[in-house]
Amino acid sequence: MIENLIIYFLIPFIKIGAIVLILSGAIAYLTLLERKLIAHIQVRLGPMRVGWHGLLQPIADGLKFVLKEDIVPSKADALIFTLAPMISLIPAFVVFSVVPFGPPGMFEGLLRGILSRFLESASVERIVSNPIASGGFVTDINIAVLFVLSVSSVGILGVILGGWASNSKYPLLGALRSSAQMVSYEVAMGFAIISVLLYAGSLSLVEIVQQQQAGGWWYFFIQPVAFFLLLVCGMAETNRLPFDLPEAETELVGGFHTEYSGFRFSLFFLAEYANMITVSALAVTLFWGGWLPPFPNVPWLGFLGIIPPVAWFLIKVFLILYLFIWVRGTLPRFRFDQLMNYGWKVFLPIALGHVILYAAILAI
Amino acid sequence: MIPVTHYLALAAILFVIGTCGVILQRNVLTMFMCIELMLNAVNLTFITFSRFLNQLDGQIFVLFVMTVAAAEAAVGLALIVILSRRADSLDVDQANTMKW
Amino acid sequence: MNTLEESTVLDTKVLEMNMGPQHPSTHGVLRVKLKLDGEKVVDAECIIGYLHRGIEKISENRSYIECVPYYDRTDYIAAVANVYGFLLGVEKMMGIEVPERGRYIRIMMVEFNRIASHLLWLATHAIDIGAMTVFLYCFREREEILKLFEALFGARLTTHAFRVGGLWKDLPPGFEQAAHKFLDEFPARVDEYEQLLTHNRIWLARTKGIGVISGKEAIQWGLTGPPLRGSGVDYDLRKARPYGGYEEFEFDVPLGENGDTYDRYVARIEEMRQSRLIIQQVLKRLPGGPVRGKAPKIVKPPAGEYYSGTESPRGELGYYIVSDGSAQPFRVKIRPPTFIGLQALRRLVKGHLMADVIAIIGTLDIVLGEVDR
Amino acid sequence: MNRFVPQMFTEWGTVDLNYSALLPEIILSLTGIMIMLVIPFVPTARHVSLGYPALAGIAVAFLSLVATRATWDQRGEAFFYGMVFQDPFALFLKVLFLFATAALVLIAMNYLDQEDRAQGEFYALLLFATVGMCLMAASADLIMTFLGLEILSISTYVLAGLKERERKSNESAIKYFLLGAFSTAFMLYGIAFVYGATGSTQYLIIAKVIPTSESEPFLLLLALGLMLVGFGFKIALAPFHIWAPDVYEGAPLPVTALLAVGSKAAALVALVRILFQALPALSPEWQVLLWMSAVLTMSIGNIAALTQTNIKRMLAYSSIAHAGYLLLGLTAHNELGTQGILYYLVAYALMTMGAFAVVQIVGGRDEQYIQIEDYRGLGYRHPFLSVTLSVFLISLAGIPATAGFMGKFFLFAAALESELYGLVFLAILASAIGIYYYLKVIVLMYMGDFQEETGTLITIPLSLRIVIAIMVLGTIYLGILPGTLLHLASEAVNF
Amino acid sequence: MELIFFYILAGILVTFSILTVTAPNPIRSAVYLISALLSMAGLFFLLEAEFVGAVQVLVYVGGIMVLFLFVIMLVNVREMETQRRASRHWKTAVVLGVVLSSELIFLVVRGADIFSTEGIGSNLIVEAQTRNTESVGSLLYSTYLLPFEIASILLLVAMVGAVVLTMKEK
Repeated sequence: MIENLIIYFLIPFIKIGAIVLILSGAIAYLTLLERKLIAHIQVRLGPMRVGWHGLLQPIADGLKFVLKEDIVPSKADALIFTLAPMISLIPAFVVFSVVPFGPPGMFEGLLRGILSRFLESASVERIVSNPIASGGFVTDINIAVLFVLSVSSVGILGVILGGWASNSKYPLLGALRSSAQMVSYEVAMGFAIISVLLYAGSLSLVEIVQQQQAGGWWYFFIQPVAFFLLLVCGMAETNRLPFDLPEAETELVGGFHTEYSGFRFSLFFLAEYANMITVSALAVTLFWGGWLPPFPNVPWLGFLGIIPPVAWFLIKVFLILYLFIWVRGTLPRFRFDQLMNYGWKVFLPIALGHVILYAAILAI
Repeated sequence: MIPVTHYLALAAILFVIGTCGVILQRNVLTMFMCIELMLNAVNLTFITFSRFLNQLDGQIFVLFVMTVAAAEAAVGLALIVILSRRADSLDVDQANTMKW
Repeated sequence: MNTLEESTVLDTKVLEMNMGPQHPSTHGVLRVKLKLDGEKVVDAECIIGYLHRGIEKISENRSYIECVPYYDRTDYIAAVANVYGFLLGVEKMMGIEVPERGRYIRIMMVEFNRIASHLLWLATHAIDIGAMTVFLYCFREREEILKLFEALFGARLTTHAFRVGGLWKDLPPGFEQAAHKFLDEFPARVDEYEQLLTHNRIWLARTKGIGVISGKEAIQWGLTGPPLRGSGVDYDLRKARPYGGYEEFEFDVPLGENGDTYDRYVARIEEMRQSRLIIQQVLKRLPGGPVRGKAPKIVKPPAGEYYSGTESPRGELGYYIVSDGSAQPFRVKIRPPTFIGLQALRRLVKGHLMADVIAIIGTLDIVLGEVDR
Repeated sequence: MNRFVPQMFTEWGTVDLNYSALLPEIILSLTGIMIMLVIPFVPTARHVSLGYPALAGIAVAFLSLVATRATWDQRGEAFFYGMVFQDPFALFLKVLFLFATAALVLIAMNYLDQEDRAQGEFYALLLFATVGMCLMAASADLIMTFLGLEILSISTYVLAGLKERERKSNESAIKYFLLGAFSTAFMLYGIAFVYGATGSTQYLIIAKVIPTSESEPFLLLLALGLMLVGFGFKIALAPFHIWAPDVYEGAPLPVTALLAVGSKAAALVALVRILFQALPALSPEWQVLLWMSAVLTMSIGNIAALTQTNIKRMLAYSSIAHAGYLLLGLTAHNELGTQGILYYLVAYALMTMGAFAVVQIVGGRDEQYIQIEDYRGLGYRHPFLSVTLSVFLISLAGIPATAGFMGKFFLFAAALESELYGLVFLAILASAIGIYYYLKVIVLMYMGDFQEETGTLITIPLSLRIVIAIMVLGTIYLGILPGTLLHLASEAVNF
Repeated sequence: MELIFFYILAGILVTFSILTVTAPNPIRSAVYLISALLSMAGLFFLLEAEFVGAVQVLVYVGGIMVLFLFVIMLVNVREMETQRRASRHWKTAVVLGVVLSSELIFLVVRGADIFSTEGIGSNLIVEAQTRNTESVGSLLYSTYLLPFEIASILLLVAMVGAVVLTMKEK
């Protein structure tokens, strides 16, 4: 009984708490990273005043958001207006419950060390051998990929509802754009993921990584096209330049969050960056071998194992995030119809052809 | 184990709520949403039976029902869009150019 | 580019939308009333006057010399060029000769101003279309020019650059070196912008075929400057009706072919390069001597009417000055190039998408201070 | 690398993928897809002529049926893991549907030409609707019936709304759609209970399982009721018929013909299969329900038709009434009844389609001449149209020497065989009322005082002229010499 | 434990369904319906149909309801917010609803007795439910191969239909 309690309640709660805390911090510093990087791309310094090289800037920003006046436009639909930011933020966090940060059994030693002080060794072993307790993830479900896709599709609703509830024309246009855009790109993204699933033969993210380990190759080397598709569609799904049409500040002022301010705005803001991290984590897990070092089975690269798995994972996520920011510093924005054209007439056919090609290769 | 009747009763309640909604509501969009609710009640019934018959066919059914629901949504919403272009109202009672 | 038909597939009623007067991309307080069919623009109406200060009327109650600073404030982006046009007119009326050094320095500063103005245009145009980085790169170069302005005029934006008969004072020491340094670095910088934009597929998709206007129609709408030349009409006052000594310098007038946003963009980029060439020629041939000719303390032109047209960065800037022989102008009518150009906006945006409205406003390079006066 | 090989690859050896059972569906689908692919390359003025490839596709589908005729006798055996039948019943109906669609395509060509509409998709959707009908006729599983019905319904929802310029069309499409989706939900709920009660959705298995369960079949009764509601909507049986007149009136005429003939027939035969093949054990229950519905349907249809001034609406009510007659065959639940249904369906298709074809031609652009009054003096203006329309109306009224009479005769006979005297009496009464409004039109055409030329000059394309002529001949032929068709039908009824 | 979950989910489901039906404007209805659909997915998980549950969220919430919201915004519902609701009918509706549901529940509960006998359908027992997705997949590609193909035609028809309907006159 107590073992089950520990396995299914205590440890997951600790992990969830840790992820929420770490993720919030990561998001906060992702914004700083973005500001600094873009600033340096644009030959300026970025935030410098708060803390050393602006290191405390995110905290100051957070405080500012929280302390600002909470404004609900008088003609807005107050209930939905309030709900929308939460609808978009919560799924962004929920997704992380299935993302494997590290291999199963990652916390084995740690758990054993702590628990052996309180429990007898048999039950300690029972707990430790359970992957949910000792793995580097909150949970490992056998439909994890579908779970990620479906939960993140809920997040779209927040954007749409927020745009509608503001009762203002720019947000409405932003919401219209985002609903069309996100649905369109989700299709191509799904196909990009399917071609990975063909190889992995599982919907569990942990197992997909393990398959890459067994194969000795990251799927990136087998299916680079699918990776880029996922990345591009991910940019579209997270409203990043060059696909940031729902919020295109120079056209729609602020798009769906034009009427939002203060705390509610910060929720949208957090959600956007959380989604960025989600997409990066998904791309890393599916294509870059998750927690694996490069070429995990090549013996003379064994020294790479010195770096712990979690660090590998985080490094790779960071690299992809860096790419996101870099693109933002470089490219102009698409127009709406061009965006849809690309989605339906370029990415979708490529993704479809890709799936068919790889399915054919597999069948032979 | 939850008795099968619980699920079936729940589905029945949902189905009736949906039916009442279609009869009660006058807005085409809301009526359509009530129909979606009814379809979901059907899905729940299928899944329940599938679970208690211990076979997966019911789940396959649900997938087909979802397919059909999506197809109907696409066509139905297209019809609603063109109706709203012509008429200013989506109230079915005002859609009465023809007598019975 | 024929994607507009498809984008109109799912639209319903006409949505009326106010763009501005407070909007990030209307470059000031322009207000455009858009009628949207989905995202497609059915009609657009410009509403102007939010920045009207009555500068023309004020001029009637000021002496000619007192008028000059006001013209800094019509087109504040190209203040030097604006003052230049007015002073050319006054000097012509009075028959005042400007010494050669003064003339050369004036042309140099006006061309610097042209570069600065085009840089600002490029910066905002790029950020309108979503390219953030070019914005700051352009400001980096513009900063150098503004520093030169500060050195010579003592001010950066509203410079009150010139005086009747020439300049207030000669170039400060070190100015020429600084100018040379800037001019040497400048081409590489322009290449950098072009690297980011000219061959960028997204940029091409956003600018090619957008806001197309034929040369004939451009003339009919009274467009001048880059918008006209982008449509392939070779009309530059510096060549067509040379003034102030422009005939002494060699430069090309860049022309576009299709008259779309992209061509206007290319024309302006090329114009910056040509301006640099002019300045280099000026610096090379800069004669000695005074910078200011003989001019009376009180300017009292003889009664009569005079029109002075110059090529400002934005197009033909005209001052129509009527004198009744007193120290104050009887009437000054300004022909601001973008006030005339803005009327073509409705024609240009019709049938395009909302995002293109931003690009087209950008490509017209309007300055509301000038439009409203 | 761990390659994921789905089980299906290993199991494919044993699959009974009998594609000959689906040949017409496959050919029609491919034709529809091809038509849509070529639409962008066809100039708008020539969209009408896209009907020819559609006709060609139908012809090929028909030929494929003829070629594989020998294989269509596998009674009581379902293919594709028990999803479709390849029996004479399906063959009979598929041929009927193909001919009906061919006629519809011709009517549609005339319609698109008259209305000057560039909508090549019209034909593609017609073909898809036919695919749906054929699937319903051959289906051996509730899920196939459901999917076929949905293909049919969705195509018709779209077709009904295609006159987007006209508000009437929009409204009728919306009404049809909402009620259609509503009834779909009922039908699905019914299917769910069938599944729950029997653990399967295949007709043959259901029929096998039902007698074995001892307790009272509450779930099945519930399922039966819900499914009858669903099908009632689709067939427009009273009291679920209210949508029909509006939709028939508002929809473009070829679509009205499709709804009146195709949808109705397909839903009816699907119901025949479900009731006779899957749920024969429950026949006492559904016979009662159908009895009541038949009476209601016949009387409401005929009585409401009396007061109509719009010929489309009148034909709509008349088609409701005819659905009532068809129910007689169902209620009878004997071999003669099924034969009668098949026979009557052919007759009904001929005369209704013919009548709608004439109405389409007379109606002209934007359906200006659609009131019954507009037919005043048509006999003098256009003898061909009026003679043919008279034949169709006489047949619809059930006057002897026409197909309509023979069809009714067989249906009534079947009902008498099952000792449904009351029902037959009411049916005869209802058809007697019917004669009045059919004859009213004929009287108006010939005996109405001939006024000045009101209608524009009517031109009939040769192809349509031939089709109408064939229909007239068919109507008369079936009325006088019913033997051949009856023989075919009697072969078809053995499931 | 399971029962508690069931009652929570059922409670949410029924509440939001009623709200869907009675909401003053379509967008509220849509929001409530989304909540109802999500809790429905929860019930699916409870019934060990996790694949269908995930697809339910993906298709209904991520697809169909987004489409609904899109159309609601497109036809600009706010202008119609003041439209009357058919309040005169609501008492009848409640009565009807209660009667119908009790009838249905009675029939269903009586009918569901058969499950105690455990005889039906045992001929079709499928392998263990642990690999739900895989089992659903192989069933879909074997027994239900034909319906699966037919469904693709259905979707094609729907897609063509939606495009044809909303396309403006050429």
